[in-house]
Amino acid sequence: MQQREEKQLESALDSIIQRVNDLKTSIAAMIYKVENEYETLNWPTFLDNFALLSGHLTSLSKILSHDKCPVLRNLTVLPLMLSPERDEQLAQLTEHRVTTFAHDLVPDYLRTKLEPLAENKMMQLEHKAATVAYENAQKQVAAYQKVVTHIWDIVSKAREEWDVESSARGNAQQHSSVSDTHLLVTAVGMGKGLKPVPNANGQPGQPAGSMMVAPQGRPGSASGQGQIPPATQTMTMNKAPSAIKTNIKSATQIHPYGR
Amino acid sequence: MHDGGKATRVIGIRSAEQVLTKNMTTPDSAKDSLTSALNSNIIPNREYLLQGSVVDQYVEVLLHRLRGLCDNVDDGAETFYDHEMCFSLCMNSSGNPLVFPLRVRRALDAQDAPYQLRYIGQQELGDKNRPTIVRSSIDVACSASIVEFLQELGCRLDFEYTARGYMFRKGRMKITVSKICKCGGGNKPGENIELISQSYLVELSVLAPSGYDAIAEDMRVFAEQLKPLVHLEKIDYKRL
Amino acid sequence: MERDVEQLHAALNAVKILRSNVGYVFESVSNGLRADHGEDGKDAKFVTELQVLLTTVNNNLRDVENAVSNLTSPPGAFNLGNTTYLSQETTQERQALYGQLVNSYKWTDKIREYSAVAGHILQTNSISKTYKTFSMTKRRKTQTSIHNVPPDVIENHISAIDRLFTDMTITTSRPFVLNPIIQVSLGRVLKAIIAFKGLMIEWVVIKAHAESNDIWTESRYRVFQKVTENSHAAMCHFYAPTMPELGVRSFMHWLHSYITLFSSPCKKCANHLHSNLPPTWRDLRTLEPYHEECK
Amino acid sequence: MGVTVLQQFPIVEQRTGPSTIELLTKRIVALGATQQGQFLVDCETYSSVPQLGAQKTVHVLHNSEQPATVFSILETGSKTIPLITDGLFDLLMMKMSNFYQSKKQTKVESKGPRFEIGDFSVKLGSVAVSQNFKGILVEVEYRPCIVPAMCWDLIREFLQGFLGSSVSSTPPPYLQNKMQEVYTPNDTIQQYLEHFTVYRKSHFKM
Repeated sequence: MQQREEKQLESALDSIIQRVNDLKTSIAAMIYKVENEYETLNWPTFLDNFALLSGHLTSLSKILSHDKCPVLRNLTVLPLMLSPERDEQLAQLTEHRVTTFAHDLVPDYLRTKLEPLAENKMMQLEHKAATVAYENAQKQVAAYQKVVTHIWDIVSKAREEWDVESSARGNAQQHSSVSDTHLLVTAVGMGKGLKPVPNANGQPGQPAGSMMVAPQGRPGSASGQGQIPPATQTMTMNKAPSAIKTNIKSATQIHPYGR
Repeated sequence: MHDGGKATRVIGIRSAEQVLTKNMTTPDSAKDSLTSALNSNIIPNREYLLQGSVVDQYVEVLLHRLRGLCDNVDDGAETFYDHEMCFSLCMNSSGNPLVFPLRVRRALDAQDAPYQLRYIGQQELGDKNRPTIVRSSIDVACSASIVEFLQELGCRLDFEYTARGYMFRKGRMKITVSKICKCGGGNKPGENIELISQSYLVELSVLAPSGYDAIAEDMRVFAEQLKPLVHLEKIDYKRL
Repeated sequence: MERDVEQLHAALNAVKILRSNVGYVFESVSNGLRADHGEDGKDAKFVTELQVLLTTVNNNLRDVENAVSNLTSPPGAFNLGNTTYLSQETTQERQALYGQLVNSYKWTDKIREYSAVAGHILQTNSISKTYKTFSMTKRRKTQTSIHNVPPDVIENHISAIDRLFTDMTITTSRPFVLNPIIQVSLGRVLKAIIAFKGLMIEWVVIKAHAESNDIWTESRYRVFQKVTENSHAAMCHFYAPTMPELGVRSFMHWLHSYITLFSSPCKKCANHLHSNLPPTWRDLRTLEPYHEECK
Repeated sequence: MGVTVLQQFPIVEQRTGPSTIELLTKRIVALGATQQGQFLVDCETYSSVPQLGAQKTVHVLHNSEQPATVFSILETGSKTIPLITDGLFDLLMMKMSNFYQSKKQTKVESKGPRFEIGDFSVKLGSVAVSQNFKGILVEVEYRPCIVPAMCWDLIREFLQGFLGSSVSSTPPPYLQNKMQEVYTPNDTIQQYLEHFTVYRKSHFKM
């Protein structure tokens, strides 16, 4: 039982050390970058480094809060021996940051409480909180909550609007319709849908005319395309190779109203 | 395509006194000067064209954008209201039907503007690399007797319509946004107006002498700026 | 006064010469020895050059002193009256007032001078056209009424004239607020552009219908140039300060007779043309057409 | 644009065209005119091809006085329709060559010196039908006036003073119907066309 716990502790400590080392190297890399590449360093890569750091921090805190991690709080570190002499092994371990394990350094390094300054500050705040009356505190909390919900509302509203706008921008079809374009272009170009009702005296050379007339009113795109006027057929058939040079000739050959 | 009477108000008759007074040489015959103009390729007889449409409720957005993009920023868009009549001269010569299309356009909102006679040739779509339709076009300002003239010449009125809308200018480019209406019976436009679509026709065109293909690229770039409101494209209406 | 100014100018001139010559001295000193002093005895040459220059400066200085001693010192400070306080004005937009004040003073001064000259000339050459025969009180009254007439009165007169002839149409514009410029179309013959000053006709130009409405360019057709000349004569003839309305009315009557400018022959020679012009003169009383040479 | 009267000038037997022009030039210069360049009025005639049915004729005229303008006159037999266009109409007529063909040998032109004297402008044109000299047309324009009725007498007096008794005392037939109307450049063209038609007929008679 104890052995298992010990093993667990060991592995947990190993992984923690690994994470901390990762964190350390990435901090070092960042410091190096700031110091040496400050001329070429751009904001996005700097932010990327931050993201890396925060990733490491999250994974570290994950390990610490993991189930299998033994409750470190319950363990104590006991300095067995203090000596004012230089300890080579320690120096190597700490990259020459800590050379002696002496009585003046140990309390700082093995401290489990907050830093004295921070501790002071915390004390002050707690004291202040304790003195505030309950009703007052309640009021403040309510006001604070109100502000937060209000901002939340604003943000979500704006988001909704953006969503609608971007979706509206997404379908461009709303602004123009292909069938309308075709309708207008053929109307202006060939008079489709614009021709008067064929005159009764029926000029010779206009037999196709009556068939060309589109249905009255606004012809839907389906009917407009479904009905292939005979003249269009002949036109596409006659659509001569581009070798035709004179405009008159080519125009006459493909003109739908010819005989 | 929308060269309304208003769009190109060229008054045909100009006094020659200033031109001629100091010129002691025999004036060239008009034919000669036309031939030389043709040879030196300065007659704008090619039209580069892109077409598209915009649904009625978005036309204001488009106009707003055009106002920003085009040259006439300060005075806003110029409006026009034109009546276009499309004639054709047909005959059968030894089995071959010959058709010669002619269009007459006049400004209904500016009665003193000259009429505009127009011949539009065959469209050339070209391959994918060519950004616009190109077609030959001859624009002639003329007097109001043109309608009777054409009718007596043997032309037949194929169809007619009115176009009412806005015109913009951007360098050499002309952008028209117009509502196309069918003319009611009779020769009185303005009565029995019948809309043919719930969209505005949008056209981007340039008249240039042949060989000015660089302008087509400019037009493509400009058309790109109007997306996705309007998709200006090469449309072969003869295939539709 | 005149002499003072002259002397002042002379003194200023002397100072200017002095300054420029002193400039030469400094220039030469700062340049030091130059190549054109040559090799031999260059120091001596330089020194002589300096001496010459300094002598000129000395002479100039003497001139300046002479000129200054000739000057009479101004008798105390100028009395600017209340305008002195203007210089103490602190608000930004009013600081320019002093300059404007000086300008307007200059103008009034000039006007005074010119009107004195004009008054002198007019005194020696009396003109019958003026209203000398009228009594003093009447003159005062009419004098104000011809130049300074309320716009609606002018408007009434113009529209009355407009109604006078059917083939004469009048359009009015007022580019200079009170004083209208009217454009008279006389049938299809010509148009006249007439500028008024109050009820007095100030300027007339006759043009073809196709020409611009600009009042200062004359017609490019000789016939209208001639008619313009004649109408200036008529304008002076019909000038009646005491009865301005009648003057304008008679001028319009006379102008209306040009409706037959091209169609009626000369009363005297019975021809249409004389030196390629139709009869451009209309008799002031009978309104009969004459060639300029036949009248 | 003032009122213009076009007048045929008879050529006396012993004179040639150029010498007659010279004579007239001397006369007008003696009157005090200065030469202001040359002028040219030409006319080309297109006829419809038989397939289009009843024969129609389009006369296309240019006047150097209005160099950017093309005047066309369509004759259908019953109607005469004038059309005024800008210069590119010629290009359109070329395109229409399948329907309307020009008869080359009927090209008529009148060209010669142009003078100004006072407000008159005078043009002495020698008329040629397909390069053959046919006669002389004198054009007199009185520029300040726009209504023929008002200045006909005046122009007639000028013409008689300059051309002598060959000038009739009645206005040209074309103008007689339009005496009270405002004169337009098209009226000048119509007068030229009338004269050209006469010359052309005489050309084909020979």
